[in-house]
Amino acid sequence: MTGIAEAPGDAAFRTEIRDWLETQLSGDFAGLRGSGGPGREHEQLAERAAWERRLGEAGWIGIGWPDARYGRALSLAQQVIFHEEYARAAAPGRLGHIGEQLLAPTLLAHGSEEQKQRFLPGVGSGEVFWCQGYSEPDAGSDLANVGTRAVLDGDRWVVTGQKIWTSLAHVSDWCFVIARTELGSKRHAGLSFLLLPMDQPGITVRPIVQLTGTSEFNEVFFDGAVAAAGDVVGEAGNGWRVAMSLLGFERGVSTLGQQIGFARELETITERARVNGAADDPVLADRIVSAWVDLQVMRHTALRTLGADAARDAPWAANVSKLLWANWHRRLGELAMAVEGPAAAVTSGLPYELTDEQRLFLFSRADTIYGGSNEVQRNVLAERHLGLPRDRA
Amino acid sequence: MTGIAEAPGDAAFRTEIRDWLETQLSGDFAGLRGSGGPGREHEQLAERAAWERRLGEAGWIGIGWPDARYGRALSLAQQVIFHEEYARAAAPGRLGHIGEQLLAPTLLAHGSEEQKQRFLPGVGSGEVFWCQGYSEPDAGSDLANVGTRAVLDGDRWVVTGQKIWTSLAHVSDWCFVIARTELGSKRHAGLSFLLLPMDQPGITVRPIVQLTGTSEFNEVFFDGAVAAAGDVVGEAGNGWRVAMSLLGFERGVSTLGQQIGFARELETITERARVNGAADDPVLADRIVSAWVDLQVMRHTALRTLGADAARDAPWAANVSKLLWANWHRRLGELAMAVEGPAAAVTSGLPYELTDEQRLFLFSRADTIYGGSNEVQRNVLAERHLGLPRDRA
Amino acid sequence: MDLSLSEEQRDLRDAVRSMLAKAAGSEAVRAAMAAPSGRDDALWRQLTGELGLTGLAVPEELGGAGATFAEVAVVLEEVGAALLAAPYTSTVVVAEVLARFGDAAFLPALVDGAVGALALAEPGDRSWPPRIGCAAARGAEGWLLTGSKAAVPDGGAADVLLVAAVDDRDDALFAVAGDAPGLARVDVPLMDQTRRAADLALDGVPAVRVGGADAAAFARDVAAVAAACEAVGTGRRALERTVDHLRTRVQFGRVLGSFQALRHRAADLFTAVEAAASTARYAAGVVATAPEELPVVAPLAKLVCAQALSDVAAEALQLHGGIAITWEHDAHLWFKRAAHVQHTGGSPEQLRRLLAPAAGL
Amino acid sequence: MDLSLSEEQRDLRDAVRSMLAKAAGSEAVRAAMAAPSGRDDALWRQLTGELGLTGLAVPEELGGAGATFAEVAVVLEEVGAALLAAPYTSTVVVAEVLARFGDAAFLPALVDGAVGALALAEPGDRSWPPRIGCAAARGAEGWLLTGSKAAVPDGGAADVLLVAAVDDRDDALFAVAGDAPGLARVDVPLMDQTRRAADLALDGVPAVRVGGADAAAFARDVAAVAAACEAVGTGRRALERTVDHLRTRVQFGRVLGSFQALRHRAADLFTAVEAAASTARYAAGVVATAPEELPVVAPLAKLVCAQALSDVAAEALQLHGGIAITWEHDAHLWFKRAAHVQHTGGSPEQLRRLLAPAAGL
Repeated sequence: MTGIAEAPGDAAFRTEIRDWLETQLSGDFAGLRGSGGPGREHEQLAERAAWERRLGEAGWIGIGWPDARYGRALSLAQQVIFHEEYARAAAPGRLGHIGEQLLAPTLLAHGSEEQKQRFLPGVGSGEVFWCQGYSEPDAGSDLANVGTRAVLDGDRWVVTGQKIWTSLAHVSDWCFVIARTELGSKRHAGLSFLLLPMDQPGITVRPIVQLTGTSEFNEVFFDGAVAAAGDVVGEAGNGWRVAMSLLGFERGVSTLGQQIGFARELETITERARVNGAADDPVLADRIVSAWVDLQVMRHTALRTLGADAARDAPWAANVSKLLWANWHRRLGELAMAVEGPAAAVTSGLPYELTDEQRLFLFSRADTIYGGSNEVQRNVLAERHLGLPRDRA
Repeated sequence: MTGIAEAPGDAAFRTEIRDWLETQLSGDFAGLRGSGGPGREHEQLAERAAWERRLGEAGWIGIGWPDARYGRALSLAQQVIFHEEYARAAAPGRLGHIGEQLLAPTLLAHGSEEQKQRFLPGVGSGEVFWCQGYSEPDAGSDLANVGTRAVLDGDRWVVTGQKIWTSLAHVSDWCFVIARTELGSKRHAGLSFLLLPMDQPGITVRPIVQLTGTSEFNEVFFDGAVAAAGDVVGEAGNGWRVAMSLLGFERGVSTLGQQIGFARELETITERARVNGAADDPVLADRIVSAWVDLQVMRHTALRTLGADAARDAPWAANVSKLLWANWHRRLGELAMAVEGPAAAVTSGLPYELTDEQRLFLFSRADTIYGGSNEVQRNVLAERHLGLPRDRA
Repeated sequence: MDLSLSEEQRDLRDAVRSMLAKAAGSEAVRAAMAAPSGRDDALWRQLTGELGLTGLAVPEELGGAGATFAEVAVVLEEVGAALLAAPYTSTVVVAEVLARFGDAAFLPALVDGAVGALALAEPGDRSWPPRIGCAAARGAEGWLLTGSKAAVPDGGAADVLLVAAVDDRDDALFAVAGDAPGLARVDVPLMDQTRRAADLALDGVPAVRVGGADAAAFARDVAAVAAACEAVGTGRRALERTVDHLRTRVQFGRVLGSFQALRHRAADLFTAVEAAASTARYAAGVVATAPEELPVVAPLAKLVCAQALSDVAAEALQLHGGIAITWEHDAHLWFKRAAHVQHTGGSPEQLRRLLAPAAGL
Repeated sequence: MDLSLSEEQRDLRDAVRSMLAKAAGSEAVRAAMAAPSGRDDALWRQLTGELGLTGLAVPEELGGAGATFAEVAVVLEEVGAALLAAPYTSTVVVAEVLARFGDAAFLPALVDGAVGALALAEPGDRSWPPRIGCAAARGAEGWLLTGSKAAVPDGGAADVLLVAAVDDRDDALFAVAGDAPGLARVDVPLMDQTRRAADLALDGVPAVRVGGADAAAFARDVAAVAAACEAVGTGRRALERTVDHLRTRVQFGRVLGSFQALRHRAADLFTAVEAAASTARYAAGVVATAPEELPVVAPLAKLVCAQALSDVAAEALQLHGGIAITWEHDAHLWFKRAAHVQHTGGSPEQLRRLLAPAAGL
């Protein structure tokens, strides 16, 4: 039982995508299975770019975009099936997901016809990659604390400032940026949502070395960087609303696919525990079962939030899901280390070649910080869904 | 190793108190072993009052009072020994401890010579019992929110208001009360520390039925209750300082004795687990060992806070100790139920005769609320000992 | 299976909720707790014969409403929220088992106010699944049961008891009439006074065989799912009441809810309750549509929902402060209910061990 | 035994702290991490020969300061706080064992800058206490050891290795010179780069017998106590730095520390660290005054202090936010240290099982 209502034809659709992935990932792209997941975003970039183009050619990008001129407007069930099969096949981490899942829905909701025509085909063909310029070094979780400024100078915006935690900035062609376009404006007012080409002298990308010793995120410096005057989405000054609607797109159909990836991670750890004797420790075995139990609960919660009446039944879905999966994944990293036992302290080799378990353990710490920290999720739940007062500033 | 430095003579002192307790609790008071502990404060009141007089006769009350005219000014080590032996003998819960450990140190620090002479002998002889009127129904953890008023009318204070969570009010002869004696004063200002006889028409005691179905605490209603004009400790208007210094007396030497009681509770549960098979569940066994481990840690922490340089080394002692023991005892109640298994759901009999495990489980919930809730302890630690800002009102 | 509540299910929920708000508020619960029967008989007649809530998932031809256990689950959450002191849960579990396995003889009565009870655990046994020692023997006119059962929920008042016993081959499930000869019942006093239970002594009690080990397992699993749904309702209500307290209670000159430490704890509890609710709802759906998943999903749901309720009930006491320690406040009722659910029907450790093979161990 | 720090102990602490603040700050730690030896040789000479910190508890007649392990514990906390990349902990453990059991031959060198290491665990063994397979045989001129040891802390640089091996009767402890024939050492790369470890292969290595099973157990226990003291230091420093961050970092227009949810978490961590510190201090006192308590107190201290450090280090990452995930910030060094301590020298589960008899099980 998949748990989400399927229509006639969905089974055939599942077979189609499964067969296609099996063919591709046994052929030209056989080396890409398992590549590029969290903590491995730096791997095999050229091959993964080629993979994006292959996805685009085959029509697998934009399957959920509601406008049939650009995407395929498939049903929710079929989108879920795609993500499930993609995860099941261990197909590579997507280089194009920011364009496909964040930028495109934003343009479809707020962009001009000209913007849609200009930008969506490149995203859909897997040829143009986007990155996201939201967070700033001084802001932390406070997204409205935007210091990056953009000044209209004739037919172009001139952008100055700094963004941080920008995934994939070094491989992206374009960046969407929230910048302050009204001088002296504060907080949510006076912001605009701008589109900038990355390949220009005013933009410098500096990778952030993480606790793993690898780089997944970047700092992006804007020093007189330029966007065309027309490359503002929505209206100038209306950027906060555009940016926030985008955050809403981040959740949703990919959740069940993500959970298949989680299940694979847990299976690997469980298998390892059986082999190395950790599972003979009844207290560790109890923890392994707990992890499995909590994963089932996350799946049931995801199914509920994809139901027909979910908007009424589970308006808190995004916040609850984020808290659940981030905490679960972080605990999984701790469990992976416990299963390794004393071997958990030893890496695979010099200079600093981490084991899979160590990479999971370290990298999963970011899960509860980025994309809305645990603290932000709890604030939102308390204030918006429980009706408790806001903290007094 | 007791862990706290003992002097020559301390071993003999330990033998003396141990022998005395053994004699008493095998003789007239044999029925009092284990009586009157937390959750059993309502038991055997007449016998326990007699026991207090016996303690007084033998000179075991006020052993730590620093003024040798009233108490015995014994060393810290000897006070600890007394409390340890008292707990080890399962001697009954004290009816006189509020007078001995709270009122008397307050009088010794802030009282007039006349007050000391009038009140301390009755406490020391075990004949006069005291209760404490601090908390009020609308105040919760906010002790400074005092609504009880006292107005000076000639040679007497007339007191109106309500106190709550007053232990032993129904058996007490006197009550010390914080009341607002300056009209219109706010918070900590304008309060006085008054001494009232309980046997007067203006005072009504109403027991609070607790979740156990028994009564440990009371509401005390003051409706034109009277205190002599001179029965204010410190000065009128200075009650907050007097009251707060009293809170400091609550901690200290009795901690190691309390932990002996805890150890006995844990031993009973562990023994029960061995007998009923719960200990064969390795996950439950792991929890039992955890409880034992945490009890050792509490003991080491208590020893540290009784050290010679504790004031510098552990100024946070009262708050850390309260958090540790309250949370530990609450978890012990949960563990007791888990060890019982399905039998945990069934009481000993009608109308509502709880088992020891159920009483512990239910009554220990109060531990993290009364005497400075967990939340208050955390606030104090954060603000006073970590230097973090106060919450903005 | 759509796990979001449909409009019809929301209507059902709202109707039951408003009815119980009127008829089964805190005072009514306390009156029922004090009554020897442990229930309000008039309310029980209203819930059953009048509204047909015990027959929701019973086929229409047997007098029921022909809905599914998913709709029963909606009612169970409300029953749990109200801490309804009535044998609703036991009765719908028995009805579901009989609708699937039994001959239909008992069902019309159960729809119409008769009480059902499921008797699994036996005295002195703390294992889970329980070891069945009760013996079923073939007599001249049918099966006869001999043995004993411990703390059977609603066993004292039950008109129909489903009893797990060992027949000549394996565990099996039998139906026994409440007034059957050879059956002795003794009420057992519970810490959770909103519940009733009885020890059973069976001495050659005539019984009808409902099914084999699969029926006994199905009954155990449906009972676990029902307990899970009920626990979700109690937990959600306890949290709502706690949040109300945080919104209104003033301390240190401000409402408690303005303290972020308390807000964050409430948010974590909300997450736990709604996640557990999703699992309970999935499990209820499985009863109707995919019973082959029950051996995994039922203990999973019981485990998760009992834990969520325990967490909420414990924090409800702490966040309410001193008032929660008094008999008058409902917090101790939630707390005792939580302990009851947690410690009966398999401990968390036992349920996880039961799930170990599903988890790959 | 007085567990509050005396004035002399506070002076010692302050002196070591200010010295390490100058010589072993974050940049120095990172330089040592990158160095093949894993340490700053000049600093090591200063700590040992110059200041005599490895000889604190060594008798004066052997060149030490004649204090006790309680004073070593004071230094260990500071060493842990600084994440000092140097073989201090290994060396003082070896010195303590030799002072108690050994002939005194090696001690003057250890006071003067030689490095000690304790070799217990063997490849592929995840049990605790570790199973000893290494064999000790009597040769013509004394004992010869054969076998292998896994990830011996500071084993690569050690001048004196204490090696647990089985002699003709039981587990025993032997001393081996770092340059002994037949000893091969291979560096093992660690996730915690402030530490160094080596695998040992022993092929008929000449050795001096230090003592029997009691010496091996004493060595294991002192190592556990030392690890506990060091972990307390790291945890306390990580918490101090986190509290500093909360006091100064502004978000949403206010300092983070003004959010009560964060303050309460800091208070709980403070409680955990100081409680663990009490146990570490008690254990250090026991080394000197009541070694018969060590078999219980040592695993207890390691268990409790490793857990406190793990809790603090995990929350330090979360409370620092994004910056803590970067290589430049020290948060990941605390976190990796915590994992190292937690997963070596016995897992929490193993240590609790070891303590079960003491707990009455």
